Amino acid sequence: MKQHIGIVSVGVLLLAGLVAPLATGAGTPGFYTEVLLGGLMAGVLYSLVALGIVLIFKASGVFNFAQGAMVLFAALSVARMAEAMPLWAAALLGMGIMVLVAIVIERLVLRPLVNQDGVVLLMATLGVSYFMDGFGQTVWGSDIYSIELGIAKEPVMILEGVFQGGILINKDDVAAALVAALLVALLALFFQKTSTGRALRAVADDHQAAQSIGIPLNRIWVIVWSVAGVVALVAGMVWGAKLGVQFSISQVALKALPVVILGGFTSVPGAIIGGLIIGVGEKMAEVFLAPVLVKTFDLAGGGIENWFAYVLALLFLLVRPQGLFGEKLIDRV
Amino acid sequence: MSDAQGAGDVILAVEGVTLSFGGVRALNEVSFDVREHEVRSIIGPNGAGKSSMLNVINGVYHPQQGTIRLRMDGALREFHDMDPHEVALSGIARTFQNLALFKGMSVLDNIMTGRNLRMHTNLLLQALRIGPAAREEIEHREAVELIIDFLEIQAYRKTPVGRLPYGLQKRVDLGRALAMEPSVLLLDEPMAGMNVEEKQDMCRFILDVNDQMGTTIVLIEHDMGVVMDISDRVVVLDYGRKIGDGTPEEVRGNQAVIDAYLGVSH
Amino acid sequence: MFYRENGQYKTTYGADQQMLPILQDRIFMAVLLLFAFIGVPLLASDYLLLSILVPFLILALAATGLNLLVGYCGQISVGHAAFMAVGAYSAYNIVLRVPQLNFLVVLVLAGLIAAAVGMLFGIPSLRIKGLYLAVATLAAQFFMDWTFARVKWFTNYASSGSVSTATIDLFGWRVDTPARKYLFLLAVVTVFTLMAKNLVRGHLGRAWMAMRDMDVAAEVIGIRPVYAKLTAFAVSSFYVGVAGALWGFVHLGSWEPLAFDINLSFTLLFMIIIGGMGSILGSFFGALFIVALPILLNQVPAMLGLPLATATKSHLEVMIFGSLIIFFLIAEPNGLARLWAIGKEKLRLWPFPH
Amino acid sequence: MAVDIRTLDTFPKLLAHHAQARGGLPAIREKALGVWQTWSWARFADEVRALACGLAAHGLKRGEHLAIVGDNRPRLYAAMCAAQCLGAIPVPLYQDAVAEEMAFPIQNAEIGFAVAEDQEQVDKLLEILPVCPMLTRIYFDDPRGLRNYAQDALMSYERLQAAGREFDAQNPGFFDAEVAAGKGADTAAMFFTSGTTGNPKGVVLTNTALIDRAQAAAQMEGLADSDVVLAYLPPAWIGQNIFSYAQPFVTGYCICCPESAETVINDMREIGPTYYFAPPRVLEALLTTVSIRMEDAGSLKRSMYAYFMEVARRVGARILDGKPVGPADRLLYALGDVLVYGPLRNVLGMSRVRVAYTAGEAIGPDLFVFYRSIGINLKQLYGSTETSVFVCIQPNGQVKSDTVGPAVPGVELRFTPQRELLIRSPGLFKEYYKNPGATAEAKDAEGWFHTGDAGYFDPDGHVKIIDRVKDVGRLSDGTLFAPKYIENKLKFFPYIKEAVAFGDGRDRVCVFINFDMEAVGNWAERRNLPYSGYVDLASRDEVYVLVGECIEKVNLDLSQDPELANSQIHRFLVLHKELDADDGELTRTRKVRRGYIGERYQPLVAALYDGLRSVHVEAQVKYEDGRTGSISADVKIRDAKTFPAAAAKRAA
Repeated sequence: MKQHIGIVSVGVLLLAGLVAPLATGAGTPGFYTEVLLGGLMAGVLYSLVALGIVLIFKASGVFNFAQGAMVLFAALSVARMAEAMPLWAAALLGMGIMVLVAIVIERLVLRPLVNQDGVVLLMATLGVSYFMDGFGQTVWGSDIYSIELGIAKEPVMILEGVFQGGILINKDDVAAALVAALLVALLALFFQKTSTGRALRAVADDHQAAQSIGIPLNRIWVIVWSVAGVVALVAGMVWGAKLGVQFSISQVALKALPVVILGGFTSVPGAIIGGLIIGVGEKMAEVFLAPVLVKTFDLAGGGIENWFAYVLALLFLLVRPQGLFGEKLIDRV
Repeated sequence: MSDAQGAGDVILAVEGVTLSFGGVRALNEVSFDVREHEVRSIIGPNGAGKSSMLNVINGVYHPQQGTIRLRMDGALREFHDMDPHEVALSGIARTFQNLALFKGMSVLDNIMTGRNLRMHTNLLLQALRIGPAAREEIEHREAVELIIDFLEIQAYRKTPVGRLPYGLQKRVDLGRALAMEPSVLLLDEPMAGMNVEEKQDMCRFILDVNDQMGTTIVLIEHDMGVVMDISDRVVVLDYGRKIGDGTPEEVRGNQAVIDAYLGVSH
Repeated sequence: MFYRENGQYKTTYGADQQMLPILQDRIFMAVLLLFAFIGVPLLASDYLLLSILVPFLILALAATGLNLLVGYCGQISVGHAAFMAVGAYSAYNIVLRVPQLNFLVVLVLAGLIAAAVGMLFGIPSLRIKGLYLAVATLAAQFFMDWTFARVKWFTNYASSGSVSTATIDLFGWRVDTPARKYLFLLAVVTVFTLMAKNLVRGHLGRAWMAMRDMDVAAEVIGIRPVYAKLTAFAVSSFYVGVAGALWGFVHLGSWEPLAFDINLSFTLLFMIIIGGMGSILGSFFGALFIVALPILLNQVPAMLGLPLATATKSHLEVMIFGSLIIFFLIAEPNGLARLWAIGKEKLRLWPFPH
Repeated sequence: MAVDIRTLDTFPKLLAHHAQARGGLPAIREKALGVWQTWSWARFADEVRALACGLAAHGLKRGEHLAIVGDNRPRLYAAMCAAQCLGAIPVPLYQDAVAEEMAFPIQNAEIGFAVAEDQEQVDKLLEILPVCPMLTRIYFDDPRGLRNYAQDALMSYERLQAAGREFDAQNPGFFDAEVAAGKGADTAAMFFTSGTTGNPKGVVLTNTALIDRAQAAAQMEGLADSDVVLAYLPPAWIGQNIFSYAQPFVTGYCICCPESAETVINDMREIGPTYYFAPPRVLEALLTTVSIRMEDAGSLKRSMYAYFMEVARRVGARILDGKPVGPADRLLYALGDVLVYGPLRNVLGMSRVRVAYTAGEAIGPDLFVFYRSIGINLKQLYGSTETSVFVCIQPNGQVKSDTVGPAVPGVELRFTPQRELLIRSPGLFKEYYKNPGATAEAKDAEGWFHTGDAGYFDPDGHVKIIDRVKDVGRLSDGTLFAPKYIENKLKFFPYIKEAVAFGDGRDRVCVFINFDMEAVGNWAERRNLPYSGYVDLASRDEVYVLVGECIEKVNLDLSQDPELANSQIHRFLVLHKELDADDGELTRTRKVRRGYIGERYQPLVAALYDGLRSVHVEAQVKYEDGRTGSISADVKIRDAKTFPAAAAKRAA
């Protein structure tokens, strides 16, 4: 019962935060909706990264700190290769590269560390992350590169009839959201309908059981890391198209951590919803809460989106450690 | 067998304890008592709830119903929702079925941790290791050395526990519990996985603890020979329920017990 | 090979439990300290002192602090630079507002403030562990980063957001020359290392290690998790806070909030992984490694006639760090300190292999 | 102050002297509860006083015997002295003897009082109580497990001392008067020698005998109160007792008792004795461990070790003897000392050894030279219980591997025409207790002790011992057959633990082999040879090949010696069980009892000479807990390669 009180109160708090700007009249409904949509867009990207992390965690119990580095690496690969070939070819080649990366990681990192403590694996992926950052930039360069998806960048005004002044929206954002939705649908199909997907789910449920029914664990890992690599590629392309391919993409993995805490480490829907909550929450806080704080405490600027996600996750942890959709763990003696 | 002392007063009373995980009842209205200085065994087929019972007694699990009372300062007091370290402070120690030693530490340090609840010097004194802190370390080392001597593990004092063979690790586990100077010692399958000689040694240690230190012993063990040999009284659990309770002879003759044991292959 | 242990028998527990029970180790340590206190200041160049030894000593202290938490108590932290920042800004503000206070007192106060903040962020560790705890410490990192960047009071309303410090004055002895800076740090680090070593071999240290190795068993034998974990957070943050203050005052002189960002946290973590988790000595190895590697990368290729571009060097550096982390986690999870211990054991058993 | 220590004629008087002269210096240390607990001489004297008074209070009288059963423990040594204070006679008994073996000495010496180390010893004494009704008092040192023993005879050491202190308070002058009443000619102690046949004999030694010999040797070696000795052998053996009781009482040095049998090696490393005694089998076991551990080393280290051991073999012993050695070799040896010898001495616990003795049986020359070459001053010693040990000692600088050195000052030696060594010395025993026949046989009217050892003086006047007079035999063709000589040669191989040679009165020599389980086990593991235990390995052809190679080398050696070329080993078998003192196959000092083994394994001996390839045996064994069981096995027999006599070849 106690846990329920906690979760309900956090929920109420979130909802209150969501409606507060409207209620207090801090912004016009149009502007509010614009911010909300912007948050959702950012959230989609978080979700994509978190999705990669959840996939890997489910199948191998590894929290992949390197997911951000993978996104950067994939985006860099595609961006630089696209300079010499059509984008679709670069993307396909990029996928191949990500599969290769998955194989190498499985061989050199996962296999020797099998059955190790979660924290050790976390630190190992931190090492992977550093290596890939350095490697990617050594191979592909460390400037800012762009990916052209061929979608016009200029914002369009929609719903001019509903809100006064309408809502400004980017076409590529919409494309990103669509791509993300498509990816999630594809993944769902993969997990439900293919035998490999079902095998992956079996591994997630019980490593030993999966092994005993004859599924080679090593291959499962390669597959799941490859899938995560492809997810990273998509995330990287979407992100890169929006903001340019640069080193800071790598840091997005840090944002994904609160997302998976919120959604639960093993839940795909959790990753999506968590990402959206963080995306929206962060934007809302930055736009509506930060000015209040700046004014009240005489701060040198806002920037609370830097920590908002973590503090939210931390609060969440204290009331519901397993996340929104995670399973409860019991210690056995 | 601690015959003459078996008839002590009740030191630990378990009354109507029910414990469930989700929908599964691990323990169902279990009641029994333990008298001072006796060797009390809990037996039962796999999954009968024996380890859960120990976990309830030392506070790792909190039962949904029922009470546990322990004699403290001369009177039986109920302890309710106590955390394991509080239970430890009240004088209940235990060993673990699957070795739960501190792998990164030496034999000596493992046993020294058993003294932790008796060590009180503050952080600053410890950091400077002067006066009381240094004295405290030495005092407790003396106590631990007696246990090392008692368990005949002098040759391994400074060996990391992970390097010891299994039988010796079990001894260290016992040593760590003894270092707490408990009034009640819970032993969770202390002889599991041992050969005959190791079992004999362990039996001797358990009886010596019971005899020389006057410690009350609650024992879970699969080896029926050992249980019948060294116990004063035996509780039998099956599917979380108590199906028998009495001296080894009584339990051996109990039809419900025989059925439970015939039902599973032993 | 150099060990002659015959006749070094102990007749008291005090002698048996001393920090360095073997005579040869004590001699080695004495010679090392003597050299560090007298030889190094006489011989070392300013470059060596300022660019290598000063950061090495401070990072070693910080790594020691982090090691107490991660290596000894088993509680992960990926946000320890935040507590360094707390230490640095606390010291800055104390010196700013109470200028007459001796810097040693300032150091201790800064450490205490860091310890308090550390405990606050350590509270979640009572309910969560592993990855979850990593999030709590990340929250500390980003929240503290933000705090020092945005709350103007902490930077004394400096328009640039960066702060600068005055020269430290200890009873009239000004810590201004490279040699003095080094000596001051060496003294502080020696004392703190000694205390850390004492702590980990006392009952508190055993409680930490028990929590790390088997937390349920630790609680069952009477160790209070609240006490063990929070003291670990407090002591660790204290050390790191002191290191942060020294980093700001002695090494940087002036700094902006970015000086204590998450990359520094990762660097600290790398130091203890490479150096050796659960080893004070390892913290020193790790710090030395982290300080020395960029310099080696700078000089070795140049000596071989293969000068590297700055960007390449920094990329190479992170690659090497990354692969070393993985290498050590796989091959020697206890890091360089373990290799040292094995080497020492080999010398003790020489000519036998084991 | 300056008491001439030579005027003190009994051990209690010596103790009083040390308590005065060096009361604060350590007398005895024991590793207990993790650290070396120390008794100073003053404390030692105090313990003894309380104990002696307690024993007196309980009725121990001058001339009566007190049995002492246990390992090296300070309190047991104190008990020894306490008895001597009262003029009673301590009789140390072997702690690893089984109960029945203890009955004879107790009956023989009519022992009424015993001090036992722990429950194990108490149990044995209680077991023989029915046959030893005179034994009325048993005191124990370690109370562990004895809490519920209700026997009237039992009492703890502490209670005995408490009674003593009370008695002392009531009879203030008693103790000092008793000590003063003691004379040099009084019996100081009685040691039972196991003997190879019949009942053990109680060797009666006086204060004068023990003190004189202890002093002579101490003077010769310049022992001082700064010396340190590790007491790790059975104290009932004079070979331990002389070094851990008589000599410290003479010189005031400190003895150290290990924590337990398992920790001896480690404890020795810690203590680092300066004065060391070890029978050859201990040195051999140590060397075996060294060889095995070195075999696990990397190839670089192994070749370094081999190289420097070769250097040591060449010049090490010469350097130790102070003989001239070229500068290049000196430099090499110095380097070797840093890289190999020094560290090796350290891991063996011998860094501080100034003087080390070996005795008890012949030592293989290679084994002997090994220790000397790495800079340990190991010397041979000759003596026995009957002679208070010190008869011959090799003086520094005159050490040879095949002699036991010249006589220690005060000893007269001569050989009979049968080459038996006779001894006359102040250290000779008074008599065999209650055994005038045996006494007369061993000690003639002129006071010469007949040792039973065969040997001769070498050109430098050193005594050279070959074998026991009665064991030296002849093959049927008349060739000299010295079984022990052959056995020792075999035992020098690390793989061979025991060997028993047969051949007296037969046409050729055949042997039983016991291999060294540790060495051969390791060897088998390295070759990935799976095995379940000794019995399994003993039947393996691979092991036979291994042993065969060792025998071949011995044969090659023997073939070089014209006298012994004919006693090369022709056939051998690997025994299916390890020879054991509990089965009577070895003496308590672990010498093989050749005659007994020959009888016990008669079918095997017969098979050796019958030319069979294998023989089936069943044997009774006694387990540690006293139960008996039987082993049955097929024992294989193999021929060994022999060589033509070298001398003969040369002649031809």
